[in-house]
Amino acid sequence: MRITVNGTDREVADGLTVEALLEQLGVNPATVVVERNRDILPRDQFGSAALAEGDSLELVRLVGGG
Amino acid sequence: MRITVNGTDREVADGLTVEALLEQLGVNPATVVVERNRDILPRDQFGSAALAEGDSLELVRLVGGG
Amino acid sequence: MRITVNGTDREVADGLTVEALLEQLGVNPATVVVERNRDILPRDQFGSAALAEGDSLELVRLVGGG
Amino acid sequence: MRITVNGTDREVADGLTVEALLEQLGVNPATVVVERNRDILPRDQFGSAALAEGDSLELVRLVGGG
Amino acid sequence: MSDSPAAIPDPLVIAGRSFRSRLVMGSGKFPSPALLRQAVDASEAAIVTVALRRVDLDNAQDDMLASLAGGDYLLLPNTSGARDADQAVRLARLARASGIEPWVKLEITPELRSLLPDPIETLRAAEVLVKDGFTVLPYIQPDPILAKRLEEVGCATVMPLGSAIGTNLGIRCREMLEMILANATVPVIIDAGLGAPSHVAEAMEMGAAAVMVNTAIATAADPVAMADAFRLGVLAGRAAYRAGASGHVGTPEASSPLTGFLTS
Amino acid sequence: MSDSPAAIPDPLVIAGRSFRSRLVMGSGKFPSPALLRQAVDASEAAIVTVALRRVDLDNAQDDMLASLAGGDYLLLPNTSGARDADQAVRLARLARASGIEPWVKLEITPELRSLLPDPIETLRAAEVLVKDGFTVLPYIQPDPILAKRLEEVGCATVMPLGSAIGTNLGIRCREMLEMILANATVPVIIDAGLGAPSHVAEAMEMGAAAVMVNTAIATAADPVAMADAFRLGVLAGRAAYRAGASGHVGTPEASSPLTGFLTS
Amino acid sequence: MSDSPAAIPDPLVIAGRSFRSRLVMGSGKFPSPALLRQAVDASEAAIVTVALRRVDLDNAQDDMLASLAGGDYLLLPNTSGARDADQAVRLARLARASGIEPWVKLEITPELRSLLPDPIETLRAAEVLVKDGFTVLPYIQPDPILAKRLEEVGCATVMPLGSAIGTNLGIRCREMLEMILANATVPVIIDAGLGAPSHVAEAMEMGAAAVMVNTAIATAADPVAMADAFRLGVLAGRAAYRAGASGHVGTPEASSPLTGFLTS
Amino acid sequence: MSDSPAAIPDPLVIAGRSFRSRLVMGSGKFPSPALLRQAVDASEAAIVTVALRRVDLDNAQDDMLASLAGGDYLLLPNTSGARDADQAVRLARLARASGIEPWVKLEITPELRSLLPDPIETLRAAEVLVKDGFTVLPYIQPDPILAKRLEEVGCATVMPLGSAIGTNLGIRCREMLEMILANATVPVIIDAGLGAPSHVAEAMEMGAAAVMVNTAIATAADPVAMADAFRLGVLAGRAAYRAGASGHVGTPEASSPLTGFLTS
Repeated sequence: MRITVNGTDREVADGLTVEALLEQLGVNPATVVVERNRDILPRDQFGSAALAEGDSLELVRLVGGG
Repeated sequence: MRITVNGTDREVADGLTVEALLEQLGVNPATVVVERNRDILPRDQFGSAALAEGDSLELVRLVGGG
Repeated sequence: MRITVNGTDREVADGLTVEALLEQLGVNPATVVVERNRDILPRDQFGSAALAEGDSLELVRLVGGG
Repeated sequence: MRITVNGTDREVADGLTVEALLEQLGVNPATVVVERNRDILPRDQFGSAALAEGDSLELVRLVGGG
Repeated sequence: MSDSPAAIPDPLVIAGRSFRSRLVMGSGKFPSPALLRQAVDASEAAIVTVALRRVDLDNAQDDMLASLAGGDYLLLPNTSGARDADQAVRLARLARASGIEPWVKLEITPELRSLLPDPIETLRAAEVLVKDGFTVLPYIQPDPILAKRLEEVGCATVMPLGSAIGTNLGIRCREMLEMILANATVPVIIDAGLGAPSHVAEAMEMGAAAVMVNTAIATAADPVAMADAFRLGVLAGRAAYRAGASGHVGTPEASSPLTGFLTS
Repeated sequence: MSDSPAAIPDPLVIAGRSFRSRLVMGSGKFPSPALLRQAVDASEAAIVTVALRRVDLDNAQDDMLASLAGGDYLLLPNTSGARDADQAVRLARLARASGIEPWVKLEITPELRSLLPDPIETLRAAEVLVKDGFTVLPYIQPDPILAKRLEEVGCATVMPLGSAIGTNLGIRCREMLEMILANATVPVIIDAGLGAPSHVAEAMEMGAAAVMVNTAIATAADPVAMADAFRLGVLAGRAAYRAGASGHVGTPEASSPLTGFLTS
Repeated sequence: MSDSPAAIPDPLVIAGRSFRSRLVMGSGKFPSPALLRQAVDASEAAIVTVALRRVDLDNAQDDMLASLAGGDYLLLPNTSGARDADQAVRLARLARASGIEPWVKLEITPELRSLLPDPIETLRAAEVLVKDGFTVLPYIQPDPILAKRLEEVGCATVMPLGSAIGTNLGIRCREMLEMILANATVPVIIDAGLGAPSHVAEAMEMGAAAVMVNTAIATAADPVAMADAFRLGVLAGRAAYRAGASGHVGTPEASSPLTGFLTS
Repeated sequence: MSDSPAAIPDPLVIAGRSFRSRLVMGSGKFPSPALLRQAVDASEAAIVTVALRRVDLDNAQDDMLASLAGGDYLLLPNTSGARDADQAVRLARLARASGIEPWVKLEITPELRSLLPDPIETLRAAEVLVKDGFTVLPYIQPDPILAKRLEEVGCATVMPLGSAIGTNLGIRCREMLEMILANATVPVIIDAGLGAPSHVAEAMEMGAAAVMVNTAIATAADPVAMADAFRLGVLAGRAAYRAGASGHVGTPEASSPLTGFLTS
């Protein structure tokens, strides 16, 4: 199925969880914040939340800034 | 009847027109702007507009300002 | 004899030494600088230097300043 | 004979007057100021003043300045 | 107060209308109506601001502005006294009803001590007044983002302050004004705090379209002579802007030639 | 360049001589003799400074100053290029020998990079030149003590700098200039660094008797228009000085009435 | 990052929480994570700002902030990048979801060139975020009326700029900042444009509760030494504020006695 | 007051002698000897200036300086009160005869109201005192040519003023000081008018070798706390100078990344 991650389309396995996606992408789940379809996904739901066709994800984290 | 002019209560004759009021007060109708009960009264209606009990008038005009 | 000390005339005993004068005036010889007739008098000569009629003395010392 | 004009040596005819020198150089005598051997030469002496071997001349004039 | 654009050299153009002068003069605080009129004439201002106030019924004949009648300038009412958008809109409409043209200097100052403008209420009132057909000239802090937003809702100019009103401190937030000037597509009129001809000259040299002055003229020992001084200051600054100033130079530079006698 | 004092309103008076303008203009750095003359005319300056240099024998006909002939202004030679008192005295005497009047703008600048004046040599040369009959106008740092000493040896004015020559930075040591202005009994002409009409207006508002400008006019994109701009700036500042400026105010002050409608 | 108020001498208190330092440090633009951490430690800052950005999926391991782990300071996320209130609110909520405390430096900058704050959107977002439980520290122009309105909707501080971000120009609209300081009942943190220890000292001498610095430290030749310099500058200015500065004096005043020898 | 250079990090070196602090403190105007000593200690100054005055024979025991005994700092006598070179030389010699080292802060101020230095007399006295074996630190206007001449006659430093003494106005002729700093081969100590830690920090950031402060400390509500504030200000400015400030920037520059979320 196709989802959008940080503005770019990606093909991922059906039913993939967010946790699994992060692992695939090499993103540390402890520091990332995930927004799915404009809603923030609590970190404790990464393991259970299954992605669906057309989902739009934002993966963000804190960086240096003034 | 009682009306309010520029924040002060006044007793005036029943049915007095705005034009007559201005004359009584010595206010030049050519430079004054009259607001009755929060609505602006066009100058050409000064002669015909009869005041009613409880009317609230603001008589204002241009002055020096920066 | 008459001498001048810091701009004021004084009557002092003939042959008075500078050391004796300072003692009379209550001035600490360790911190004062003495100028006699526009010449600086070294501190080790205070005891031997005898004043003469008409001498003009300046007694100065360090004070707070910026 | 050799003279120096504005810092540069020049060979000129013996007994040349200042006026003649200026004419040779194309310098307007009405606006130039001539200093000979550090002395200012009045303009009315340009015609009579004969140059001598080793004379040092400065020819200056007013220019734009602030 | 307005000729055809062709007739005026270097006119100030606001909302399509041309003005012969880049000095906007305020009419407050003058010692007498006569001095006000003489000062306005000496200033050669083409726009004169006025305020709106309740008639004083104990002195109903009193008319400070009578002396301004017949002059060749636009009377521009301000909304002084308004503390929020509603009051400002109400004042603007009352002023229009007096028979003058639908132009307004929009000023909303919730706080009497500083008389500084409120950015939120000013934008709100500007939207209403523009829709209502007014030509709106808002008084603001030198805030480049606010200036742009006011321009976007249709204001005819922006009028950022040089410094707080009446202080005569001149231009104190120069960089912010420079940013406004660099980005504005409407005329920028620097207002408030301009206390000397040197201040208005500086404003014009920076590229302001016009300046507004009141206190410094009205409270001078000789207001008429001071009006003339400000007129000259505006002309001087504008002339320099058009003549192409050569700018600051980091290092000293001789004005006399560095070559020649005694330096060779 | 000088009428009878009675004929000129508010004349600049130096050494008993009256001048119709308070703008002293320098003649250096102009792109052409024609532009120089047009700029001088536009400035309405009554005093124009010039320098003295060796004739360039390869271009002996060259005469930058020819265009200034017949003008109604005093040509004031400077001693630019002098690094010490002796050189300055020599230059002043050479200038006088050219046939112009015995006035001299005394400038002694030992260091070519900054062109800043030497206080020691300037005082030394001033004493010699005054005794020799010159009217001496010395260029100095804004140093109140030096200004007083130059006045005491007979200088006709003092000419403190606003900022380093050619920098266009305006007035940078304002307090020192104010002290000079407060104490001087000769006219104070602020010179150097004045880069815009706002700068000269500020100088005149402070009470300067006159200002001197060269670089900012000569290097403008349009020197003639800029000369006019400076003329206006001087007039503006002088008019304000005479009109009695009302001064800085610590706290904001309304220009519209604080009483009346909506504020009651 | 916060002790009990009693334990810290002269603490900075924001929203009831005490901080040991009055220097807020930004973490942007550092050459390396190690230098960032060393600079933060040298600054002794108790609040360090951070931004929120998309994970770069091509360098997903990259973690600039890893070096900040375990430090004794509050990480304060900003809303940089937000161009309107909605974006800012969204960013603030994302930042909170990362697990840090619900504090936010609210900055809304619609225009990328100047990065100046939008007063309208900032007030709008502040209202939403306060209601949502955030401790809100808004970045604003030095606009006293806006500052008061933000305070009224519940902001914990106001953060007016000294000059445009990254310019190192210091405090350029001093009078407006003074009015904010005089009227605020929340701590005022001067932010942006503070380019040298003298700038932060000046801000603290004026009575600012704290200052924020980023560019001037991060882009110094030696950021760690510069962080120490700013730390000292804040301490110096704060100490002077508390020691009671004697203020400007109109006329010169001797520091040595005017009586006595040689002056009698 | 002086260790071996190796032992002091970043020492101030004057005439071959190293000092641990770059703050020179004046001892005038203090409310009491005890407060003077505490303030000197808090300042950590390594040089303390003193004046020379006639003993007051009515209070001959009075000794303001007794509290300074035993301190680890150089007592540097000034020539305050001198109106010309002769008086200054006489004062310097008297001070030396008191038993302290042959160093002198040379100040010659003919005019009591402004207390500004006389350039002519100062140079004259400096020549005499240098030949007489003194280490001479002259107080001057920020006059780069005079500074160079004093250096050439053998002065150990130059001490240009920031603004007139006792005014607390800070640095007012910045460009002239910059030229002195750029050209000097002796330490430059900025003296007079420095009224706040931000002022001394600015002086040190510009590259001054040291600063001198008296009035602002002595007349503070809490002189001891203020002495500490100035100590910190000097350290802050010096640290910034050594850390390599990144300088003013013409245009705004983000401190947060401009890439990433919400800006894509």
